[in-house]
Amino acid sequence: MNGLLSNAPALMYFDVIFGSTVLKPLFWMIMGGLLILFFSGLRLWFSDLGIAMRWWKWALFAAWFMGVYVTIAGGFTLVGENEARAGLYFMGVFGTLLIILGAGLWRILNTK
Amino acid sequence: MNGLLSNAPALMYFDVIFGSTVLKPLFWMIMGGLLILFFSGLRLWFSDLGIAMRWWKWALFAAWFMGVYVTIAGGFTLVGENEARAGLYFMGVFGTLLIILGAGLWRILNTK
Amino acid sequence: MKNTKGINRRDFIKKAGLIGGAMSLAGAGAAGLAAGAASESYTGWGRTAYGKDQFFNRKPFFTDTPTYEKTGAPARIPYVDDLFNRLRELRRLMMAPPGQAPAWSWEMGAEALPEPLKSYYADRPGALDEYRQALENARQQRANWPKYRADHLLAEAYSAAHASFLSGPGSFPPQPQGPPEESDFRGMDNRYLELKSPRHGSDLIKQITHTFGASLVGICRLKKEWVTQGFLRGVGRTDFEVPAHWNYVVVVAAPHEWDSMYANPIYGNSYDAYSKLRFIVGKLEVFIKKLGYPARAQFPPTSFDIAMPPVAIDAGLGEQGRHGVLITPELGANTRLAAVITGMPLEADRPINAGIKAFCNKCKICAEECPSGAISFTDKPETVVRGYRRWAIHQEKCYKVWNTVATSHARGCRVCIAVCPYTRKRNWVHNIVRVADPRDPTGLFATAMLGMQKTFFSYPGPEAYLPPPDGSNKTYIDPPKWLKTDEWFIK
Amino acid sequence: MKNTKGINRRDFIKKAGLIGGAMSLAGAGAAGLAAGAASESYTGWGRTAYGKDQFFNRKPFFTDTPTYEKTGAPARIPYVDDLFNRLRELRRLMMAPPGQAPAWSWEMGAEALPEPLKSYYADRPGALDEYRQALENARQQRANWPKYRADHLLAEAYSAAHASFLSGPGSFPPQPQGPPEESDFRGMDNRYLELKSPRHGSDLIKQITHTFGASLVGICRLKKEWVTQGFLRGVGRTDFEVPAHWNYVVVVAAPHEWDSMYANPIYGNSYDAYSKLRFIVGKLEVFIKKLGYPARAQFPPTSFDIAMPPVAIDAGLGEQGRHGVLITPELGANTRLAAVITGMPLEADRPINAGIKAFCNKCKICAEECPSGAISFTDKPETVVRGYRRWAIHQEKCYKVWNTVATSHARGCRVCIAVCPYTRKRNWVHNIVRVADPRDPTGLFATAMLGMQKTFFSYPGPEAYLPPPDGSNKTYIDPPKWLKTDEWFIK
Repeated sequence: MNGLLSNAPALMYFDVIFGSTVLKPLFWMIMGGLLILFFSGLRLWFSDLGIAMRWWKWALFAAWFMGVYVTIAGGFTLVGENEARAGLYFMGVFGTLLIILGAGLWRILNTK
Repeated sequence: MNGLLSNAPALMYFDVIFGSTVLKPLFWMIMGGLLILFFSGLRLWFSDLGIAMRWWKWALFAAWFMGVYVTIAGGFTLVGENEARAGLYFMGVFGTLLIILGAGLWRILNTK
Repeated sequence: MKNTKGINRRDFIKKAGLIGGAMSLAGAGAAGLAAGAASESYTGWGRTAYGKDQFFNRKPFFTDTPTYEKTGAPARIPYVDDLFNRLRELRRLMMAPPGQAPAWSWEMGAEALPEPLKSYYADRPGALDEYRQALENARQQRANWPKYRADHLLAEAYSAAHASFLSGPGSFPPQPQGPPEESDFRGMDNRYLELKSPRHGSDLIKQITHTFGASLVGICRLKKEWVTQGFLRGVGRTDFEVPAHWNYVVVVAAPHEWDSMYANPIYGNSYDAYSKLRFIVGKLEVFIKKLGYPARAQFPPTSFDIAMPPVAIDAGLGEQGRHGVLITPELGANTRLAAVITGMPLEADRPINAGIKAFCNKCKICAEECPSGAISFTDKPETVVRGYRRWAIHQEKCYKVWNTVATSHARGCRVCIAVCPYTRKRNWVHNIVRVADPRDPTGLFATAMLGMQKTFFSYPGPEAYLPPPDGSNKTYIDPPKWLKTDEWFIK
Repeated sequence: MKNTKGINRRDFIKKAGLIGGAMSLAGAGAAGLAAGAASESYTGWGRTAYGKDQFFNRKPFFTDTPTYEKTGAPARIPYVDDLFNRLRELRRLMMAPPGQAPAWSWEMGAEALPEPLKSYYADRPGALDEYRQALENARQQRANWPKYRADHLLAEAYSAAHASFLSGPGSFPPQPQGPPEESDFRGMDNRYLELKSPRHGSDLIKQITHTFGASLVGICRLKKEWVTQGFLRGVGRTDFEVPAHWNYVVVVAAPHEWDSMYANPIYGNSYDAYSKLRFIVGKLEVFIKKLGYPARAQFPPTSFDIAMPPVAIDAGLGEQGRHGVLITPELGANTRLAAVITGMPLEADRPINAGIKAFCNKCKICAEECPSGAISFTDKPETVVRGYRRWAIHQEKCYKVWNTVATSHARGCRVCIAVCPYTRKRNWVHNIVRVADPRDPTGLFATAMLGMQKTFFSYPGPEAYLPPPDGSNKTYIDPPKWLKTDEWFIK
């Protein structure tokens, strides 16, 4: 446990999960389950909102969501590396870009 | 890559996934998704087979399935550790036990 | 139509669910295979530098009564209690100066030995004969070596390479010169800053020692009875008082490389861990001296002024096993020790009782597999050594087998380390046991584990480790490919 | 009623799905935080022993034209091309035997120097003055040290500890004695078995060297032009032919500890990697000799008969950077080198071109941050050294800064290593870049990465690394807690 985490003792408890040979795989399994739960629910939301989803709309949305996912994971990875400034800039720049793209995507989803 | 795997070159390709910082988490996410898929389907199977599932039946079944899961994972862990004999015995003994328990469970599931 | 569609989807989910279940089982197997073989699971050869290999939570197992059992008045450890010191003395006595008769020879018998050897062997009938047999075995071993060399050339070269820096001008760390009151302070800087607290000192020293390569680090106060007597490194044969600045011991543990260790007695070697440990404590001595405190490194194979297993127990690293070797939760019996004695103010750790010694009472696998019969089979330790009841091996018997196995010279045996059920890598299966077993007050979990150990795992048996005709040059587990001579060389 | 139930369930899934999405985003952040800080990601201080740290797929980047650029007839490397050799010679000349005048003094000027120093400095006007300034700086540095000692006591002790085994009788590996035709064969066993093939030899040596602690291992044929001339270890000053048995070089790389390395110039030290490397190649020399082949270890800081970056390029480990240091895909510029020259039949690796040198043409971050101005800003390398066009730093300028930063003596600087964009740990973010960047033929990916590097990351600027008044004793990244003196000591 180095760098940032060794200087911020509270974060050392992360190691209870991510340093464990049992809990780390469990963590990722739950992460996978959560994604499925998310998309299952989303399907119903879209239908209730009267949005007609097509395969290409799902593909666009999944790509956009993966962008959000990777931006958050990547930003915090840099923070964990003791490059907090770079991590926040990374999330700021790509986060802004994704909000703009998200607005565009919303319009596209609402088309037939 | 040691022991058994260094003696069986084909198995070295395991490292492509499990030695990767990208693919290993992805693997576990997919594992979690597969479990949800499995249980979703199972729900429909039970209902089609006329089995009235209750929460405690689901709990019993989940415990039994976790037993199968851990037995396979544990057995192959020992195999990977170069203790092939111990791994096979482990799966043999606990596998047999789980088959017997599975038969009992099947009867329980078929009760009201 | 809507209904039809619903049923199709329903069927699809049903089938996909079954396939998913099967794939997830296959995946569980695949992941297990990978986890078992992962180099990340090789404790001490992986995550050491940041202290991650010391992952066992010792707190629930702190105890006020360390797991060695005190039964009388403690005494300091005589110099000749160490096998290698005895052998050195005997060799010296048997070596005749030119034109003179040697001071002692086998014909003169044990009674003709000077003290303290005379009393030592008088108290242990037969021990001297075992050593004589060991010398004979050594001759035989050298004669046998050409037969096995083609099989074990690599194991030999690997061991020689690890041992290389021990001899000649490359020896490190340097040996102390003169009394500790001089040598432990030599190269020391004046103290420039004071520690915030002894706890700060301990935390700092532990972190630094991990970056030097130590898998486990623990700290204890030095009890007088763990200090040797009759010989002091840097001074020679002498009766001495324990120096006033020998207050604390920083105890360091590192494992052997796992695959070669499991392939004992032939493929293992002591020097992978020994050289690493010398490197660590040599650096640590300098580090502490640079902070302004005296320090004195203690390192294998023989550069010790104190006994290691008891200080490691005091420092909370583990418990002593039936085979006499320290067993730690992380490394099992694959735990080799070194230390630095220091006057730096530190906070001592507490010893643990994690049920290891209690398990040894029942297990006996090491005794069953020991090719020399040096390990006791009794249900509880019966030997009393200087006021402590503890497991104690028959040192000469053990050494004799070193001279018997298919190596070029007495390189050790280490089968008891390899077969010990605690000697397990770091993966989820063994980690679950590490967490669950010491927390079970009934002992049923341990009994179940021991049952599985004895039924699922196979052992070659004690004779198999010896060369023919007595055995078949077996190793506990097959050696890794990279140490198999015939994988690389034309035989 | 059925319908109502359906809607409730529907609502439930809808809400659970939203919560799941939010939690999965939070989890992604948490996992990223952990991955960034994980010690498993500290290449070379983790999975090394089993070779897992050499994870870059070099195959797609094999090239017939190594990335050093040949522009004329190659020549052997003169002894005085090495800064430390020059300094040693100068010191020797300035040292007067008792009652005699020194052979040379500053007043006599560069023209009065004996060859080859005279020509060397004649070709490099000003270099000698820089060195004179460095000596003056050294005095100043020692005088400044009491001011900084309270801040950097630990960094100092840590460095001293790692360096400790270099001096005194503990030096390891032993230096060669006598000509290579004797010393490289000393301690060699008779060859007992023949290798199945040179490929078998290479695979074996690589695996063994990893278990000795090497993060990266590569093998090349030794080209004559990489051998020094004018001085031979074990012989002294001499013009010599390259010995017939110097056929192959096993090149070994290990990194500095990452957190202290990022905290250069004050908290880093060279000796963590150097001592590790000496340990590795010292053992490897013995291992090879035990197999029956001559071997000769090459190790830092100064025990080299060959130039390291070019042989490392030949062995496919990486490419040379603008700062003159080898950059490897795994370790970036945090790559320190050692080697064993041997007559053992091996299969050579192929050099790689993974776009590193091309990136250096554009990046210039190391030149911008270098506190000494020793690194070139030109768009392409312009220096031609013995027939090769390559980046070459101004050695005296660099050394001068070593004598300037807030350490007790010239312990090095290493800022160029720390700020290099290739100097990154092993986690998914950097691994994606490692895979994608060298496979992009357009170079757009590299341009985007460089843009992010320059906008998202902040650098203290070249002067900040110096003590006041010129700078503020900055380090590239803040040091880890365990090296911060005021975390542990009362100031």
